[in-house]
Amino acid sequence: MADLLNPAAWLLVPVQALLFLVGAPLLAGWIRQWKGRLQNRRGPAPWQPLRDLRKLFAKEALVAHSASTVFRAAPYVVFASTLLAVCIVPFISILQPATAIADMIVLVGFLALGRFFLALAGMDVGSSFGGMGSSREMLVSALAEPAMLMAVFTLAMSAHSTNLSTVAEYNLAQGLVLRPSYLFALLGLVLVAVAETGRIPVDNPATHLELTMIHEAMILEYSGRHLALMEWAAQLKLMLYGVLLVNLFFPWGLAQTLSPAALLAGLMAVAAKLAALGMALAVGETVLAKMRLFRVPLFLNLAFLLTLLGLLSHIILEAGA
Amino acid sequence: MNAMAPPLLGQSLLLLAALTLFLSFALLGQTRLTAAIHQFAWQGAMVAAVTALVAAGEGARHLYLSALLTLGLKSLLIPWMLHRLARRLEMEREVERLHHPAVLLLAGTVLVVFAYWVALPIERIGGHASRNILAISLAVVLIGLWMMVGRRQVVAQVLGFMSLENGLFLAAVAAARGMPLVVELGVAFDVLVAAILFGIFFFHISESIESLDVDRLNRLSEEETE
Amino acid sequence: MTAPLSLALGALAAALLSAVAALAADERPMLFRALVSPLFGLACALLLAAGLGGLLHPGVARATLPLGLPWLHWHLRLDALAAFFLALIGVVGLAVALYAPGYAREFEKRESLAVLGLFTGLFLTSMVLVVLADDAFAFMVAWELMSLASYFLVTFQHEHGANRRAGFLYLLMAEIGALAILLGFGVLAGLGDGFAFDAMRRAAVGGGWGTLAFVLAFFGFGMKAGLVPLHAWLPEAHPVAPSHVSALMSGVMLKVAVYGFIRFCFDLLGDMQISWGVAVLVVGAVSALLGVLYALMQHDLKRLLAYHSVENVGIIFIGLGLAMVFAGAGFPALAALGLVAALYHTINHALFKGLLFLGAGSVLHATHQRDMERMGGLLKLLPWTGLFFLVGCISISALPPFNGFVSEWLTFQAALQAWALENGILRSLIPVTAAMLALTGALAAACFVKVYGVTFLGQPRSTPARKAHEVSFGMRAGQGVLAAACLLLGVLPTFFTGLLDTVPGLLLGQHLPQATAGGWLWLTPVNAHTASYSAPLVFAALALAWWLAAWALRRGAVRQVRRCDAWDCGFSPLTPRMQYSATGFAQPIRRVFGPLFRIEESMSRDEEGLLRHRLQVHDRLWEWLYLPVGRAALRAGRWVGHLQGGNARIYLGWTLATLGALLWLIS
Amino acid sequence: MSALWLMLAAPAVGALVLAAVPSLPLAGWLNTAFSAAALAAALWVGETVSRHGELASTYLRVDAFNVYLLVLTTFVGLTTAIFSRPYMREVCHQGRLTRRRMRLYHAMYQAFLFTMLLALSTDSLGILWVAVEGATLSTVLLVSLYRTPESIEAAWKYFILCGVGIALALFGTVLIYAAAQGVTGEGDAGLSWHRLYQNAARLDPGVMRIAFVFLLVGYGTKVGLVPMHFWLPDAHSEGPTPVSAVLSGLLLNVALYAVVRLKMIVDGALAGGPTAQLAGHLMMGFGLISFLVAVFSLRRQKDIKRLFSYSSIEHMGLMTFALGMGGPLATFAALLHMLVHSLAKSAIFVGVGHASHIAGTQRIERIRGLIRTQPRWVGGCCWGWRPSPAFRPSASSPASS
Repeated sequence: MADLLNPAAWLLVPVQALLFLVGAPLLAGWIRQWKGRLQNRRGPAPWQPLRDLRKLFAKEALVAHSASTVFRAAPYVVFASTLLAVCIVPFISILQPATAIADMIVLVGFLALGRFFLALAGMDVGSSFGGMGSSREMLVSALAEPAMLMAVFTLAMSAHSTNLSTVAEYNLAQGLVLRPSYLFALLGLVLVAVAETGRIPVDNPATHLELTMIHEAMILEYSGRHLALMEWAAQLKLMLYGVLLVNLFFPWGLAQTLSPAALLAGLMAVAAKLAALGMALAVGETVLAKMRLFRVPLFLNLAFLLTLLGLLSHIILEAGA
Repeated sequence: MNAMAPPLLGQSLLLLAALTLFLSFALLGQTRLTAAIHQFAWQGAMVAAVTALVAAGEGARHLYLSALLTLGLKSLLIPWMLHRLARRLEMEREVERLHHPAVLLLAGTVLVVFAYWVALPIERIGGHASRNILAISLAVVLIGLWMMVGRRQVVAQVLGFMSLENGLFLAAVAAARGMPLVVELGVAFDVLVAAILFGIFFFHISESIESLDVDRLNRLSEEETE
Repeated sequence: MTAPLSLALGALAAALLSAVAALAADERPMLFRALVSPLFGLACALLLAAGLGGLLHPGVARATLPLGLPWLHWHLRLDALAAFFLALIGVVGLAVALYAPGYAREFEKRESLAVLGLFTGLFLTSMVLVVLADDAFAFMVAWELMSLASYFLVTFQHEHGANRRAGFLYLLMAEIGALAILLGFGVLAGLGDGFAFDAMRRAAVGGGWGTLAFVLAFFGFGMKAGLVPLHAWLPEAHPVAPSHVSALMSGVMLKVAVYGFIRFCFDLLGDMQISWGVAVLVVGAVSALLGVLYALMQHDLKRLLAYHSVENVGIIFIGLGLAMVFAGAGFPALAALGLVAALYHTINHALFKGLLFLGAGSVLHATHQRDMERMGGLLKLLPWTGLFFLVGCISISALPPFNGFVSEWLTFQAALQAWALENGILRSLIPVTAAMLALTGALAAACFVKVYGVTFLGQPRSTPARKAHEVSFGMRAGQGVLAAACLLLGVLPTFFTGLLDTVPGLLLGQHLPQATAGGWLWLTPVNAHTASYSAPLVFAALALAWWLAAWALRRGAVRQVRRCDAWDCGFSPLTPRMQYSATGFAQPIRRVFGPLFRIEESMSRDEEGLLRHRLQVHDRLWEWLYLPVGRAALRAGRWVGHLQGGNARIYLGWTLATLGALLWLIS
Repeated sequence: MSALWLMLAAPAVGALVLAAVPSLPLAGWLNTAFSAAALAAALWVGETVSRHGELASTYLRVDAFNVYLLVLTTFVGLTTAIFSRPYMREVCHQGRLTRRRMRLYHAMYQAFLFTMLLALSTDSLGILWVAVEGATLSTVLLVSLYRTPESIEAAWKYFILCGVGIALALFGTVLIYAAAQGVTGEGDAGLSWHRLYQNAARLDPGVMRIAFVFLLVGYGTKVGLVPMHFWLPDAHSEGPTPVSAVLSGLLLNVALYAVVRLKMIVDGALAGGPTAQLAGHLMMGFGLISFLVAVFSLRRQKDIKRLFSYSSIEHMGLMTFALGMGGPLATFAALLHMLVHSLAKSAIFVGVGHASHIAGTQRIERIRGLIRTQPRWVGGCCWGWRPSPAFRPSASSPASS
């Protein structure tokens, strides 16, 4: 915890948060644009989501008669917890003091907290769609969380730490070694990310056919700034998973000192990696079709299996590492 | 009784004891009621004779009294009562069908052997004679019990019980030259009362179930209460 | 250290007094509010003081009660472990004491307050005695008293046949468990010299006998703690008791069972064996998972909470199992971590389960409903209860920054140290149990989204739910205390881990190396490099982020919100019947985990031609374990019945046979 | 000494007097009075014993062990007598009994008390036997008092089984006497319990082993040890309730008392031998079997009096186990349990008689909701049910020590 006392490092935290806040809509827009291109249409500009957010913030908020305070508090809780989550991942620099405040497990906890209130909000209005969305969301998350933690454990057990920046540091120090455990963990985490962020093939962010929605069904009743917060939180979550994938498994380029140059380089590297990831995701969403809800468990079981394999192969093949 | 006792005495004792045993075998196999009662009376007489002999041999005065008690109770009073009952329940002619008489008797012999085997370790009391008599009395006891298990007719069961008591008396006399007088009297009293009660029960049973077959006494069964 | 003990004895006296005072409460309900409950509360306050005192100044105090047998008086002993559990009993009891008077009002007409007060007092007394007992004799007597008092509380409303059945099942299993514990103590006492715990400690039984004793104790205490597959009595018995008693039973009595297990295995038994730890670990994990799955299928509020007790006890035993494995493998520091995690979850579960049961009691009080399908929208009618219940839900779902999360985090940290073990099997087994724990946590979250969403959110589903009213101040205060405690333990974990640290110091002779090395702000169970968690900062940051968002929007263009109807796809407006029901909410999970349940589903048309859907989800363990055992007992009974066939000759035959057999035996 | 004679005289005289008294109400009162006299005398005895430590004559001997049983017996005798007066009057009014049988009942009740007290206070094994047999004979007619086929059948089985058992016990007694010949000499000394106890070491182990087997089977039949217990549920369930109460509350205790006394001698005789623990182990075995079988029968009983008679077997098994185990704690627990069980069980039978009287049936499922109508009775029964769990720890803790 040497860098705990480093004010510059602490200064990095809000900066990174801001970068996230801006970057998340951009990433979403980027993916949307690429999907458009792949579907032979000119997709919207990458900064379209930012425009949407601004518009939504300006609109008045409608709240159903039957909604209670939970409904109005939920967007803030969801947004706050997601924001905290993004504050504790090493984004552009490994020197990320906030990771000491909360480690990987707390990260999972933050996401769970957000989801908890999201689902409550879905049930609050008392329309059948919200309940349906909440029910499905909780199923998906319940199945995704163990897989997520298994992947986390694989990293944690090889780095002997659950501190994210420590893990990234460790992997960076290791250099590029082909580890079956990491391969499995990576694949598993990708699947989890897809499920958790409600992308195809688990959920379709673009759909508005009630019976197929998961995430959209929960926020169906939201409007105005509440909706904006919800959307923003969702985009943050998407980007968060992206950053986790790229920075934990491919930590190259992360700044190891606090010199402006290093930081800038780190930013560039991350941006490049995320862009690549975004394209890959767009491709995936184009070629795949959304699956039936009751095939999702199989999908997630596969994820769990992969991560478990990762853990076991770490323990058996790379024992003591 | 110790070795100084004249051999004749010991032999006659053994003879009587053996007769007692034989009689309980006869009882075990006997299906005709009146005959059974007679045999039982004879057994009582045998026991009384043994008692008297020991009394003579040992010069133990109080044994004469117990001999008299035995004679009076076991071979006169109780048989007489049984006869009266049998007549009043008109069942002198009654003959009980035994299912497997051979098994009954065979098991009896097994019991005798068993009794000897059990009595073997008993050393310190008196001489061999008394030990053998003890074994015989044990056999009589077991056979009496076996008779109660094997015979379904109430009177037969009572006879089994009584001959079991005969075995006890025999043991008391043979092994310990009789019990102290107070006990003797108490025992005799109890036996008497028991006999009377048996008499009462014959009537109750025969009027509650129109027969004296104990296998009919099975209202208080817990089978299939589920 | 003697001061805490005298405090505890005072608490005993107060509890007994309240029990006695209750006897007169039938005619004068006033007495119940004015004397019985205050005495109860006093007892609990004393217990809390005693417990904290004992934890702050670790040490051992002894006393002897002139009770029991003339030559075997009851020995009492207060050490760190006992102190911890006294504090636990105290804090939950305090809330219950605040809550009880208001709740008991509705019994005033129909039921006997005397019975309620008497047995509640006895219940408290017996639990304190169990914790304080220092010889097997006192322990068992107190244990039996505990079972019996709680039995009478379970059958308090004995008009309902269901309650009587539940009570019978409870008593039966409690007695069986007690017998097992007794035999366990018997083994220790037999190999040691006598029933005093000191003698057993000296004997330090290990090896085969130790394993036997462990198995017996694990069975007995596990049955009382409600571990799968011995949990069947729990979801029957806890819901039918009066709610504040359910809070005591679920929140405290199960913990007393945990106490017994810790005392037996960590203190009295000899050196730990890895295999024991593995057994505890696996059983704990299975209990946690099955518990939460069955809980998801319930729509009776209190029954659901009871099943969650099974789950949480499972989590506690996971922690204990880890501690035992590490202790057996010779890593006292890690064992201490596991133990602290388990203890932390113990107190946490006591707090939030107590809170939830009190909340359920308030709902029951307000709506006279236990079936969630008939509730809804209660948050508007019972704002305070709703708020406290929400706190309980977040805590039990192990979400930051509340207390449930801290203990699960510690448990995960302990599990993550598995790489230290040599044995590859263990190294792979422990993370898998950790994954089961994760699944459990996620499912618990799902379950409480269902509970809160169906009960407090949405629109009322029945008239009573529409007519509900907020409960009296005392009842709210009782819940408030526990809710505050939940937040406190969630935000200041370093302080409490520091307190708990004395327990492993007592049992394992090992403190957490540097749990609070980084100061009160940083919780670093192993070391700063491995993992760190700063709950206060997290809490602050969460508040800050919320405030920022709100503040930013406050300056936004449009302030006010407009109320309107919910989106109904343009058809007729939504009715409460259109809402998602609890059953519907759990349907996907029911379908995914189908094989674990015995599901009876049927559709039928009733006379008006309306479709009726009937769904019953049963605990498979009934048909796998309990029914066979029951049938076996029945067969044995029938066989015994055959003995009593009614034929005197056969009876005589038995006598003869016995005689012959015995003579044969001795010759 | 005179206290002792008085205590024995009270019921003896009572039996004779009540046999002569024709008037029913008077008989009821007399019955109570004589029982009360017996209790008073027993207390007096207790007081003297507590002062002198022991009270002995040629045939009688009261020490710390049996004095408390004496007081207990007379106490239960009194309480049951008090209950039986109105109860039997009620029964008589219902016309289930004739006056003659009521006379029989009262006389036999006193006679039974007399035999109990004699058995407890005597020092001679022979008289002990006579008394226990006398107890059987005096209660047989009480069991069949109603003259229903069931009651007659029950009485017959009771009579036959206990008769045989007792006869076997006599055989054992004879063997002991025989073994004692060379040691204590002939005559009453040979059966005097304390003489035998003093010289136990010099008795022939071989004989004593066989003797104990016969005695255990014999007196065990009256204790109700499985598999000699078959008479017990029948007799308890068919007889009039006061009789069930005294049978279960007193007779079983006395039989167990006899077994214990004999065990002490046999232990002395076998001490140091290869089978030193024989007696204890046999008792533990029988106790365990009885306990298990009783437990299994308990859960399928529909007749409430049968139920409680099985619970008597269960408790007796428990006590036998504990006594067989020996050791101060176990013995103390067993005696305590005996005390509580006698009081509770007689109370319960009284209560149950009351209940089945009200409900007009002995089937449990028809006896319902009594806690509403008869709270006091239910309270009594709850108290009666208590002992089994409460004392189980104390009774079986030393199992392994």
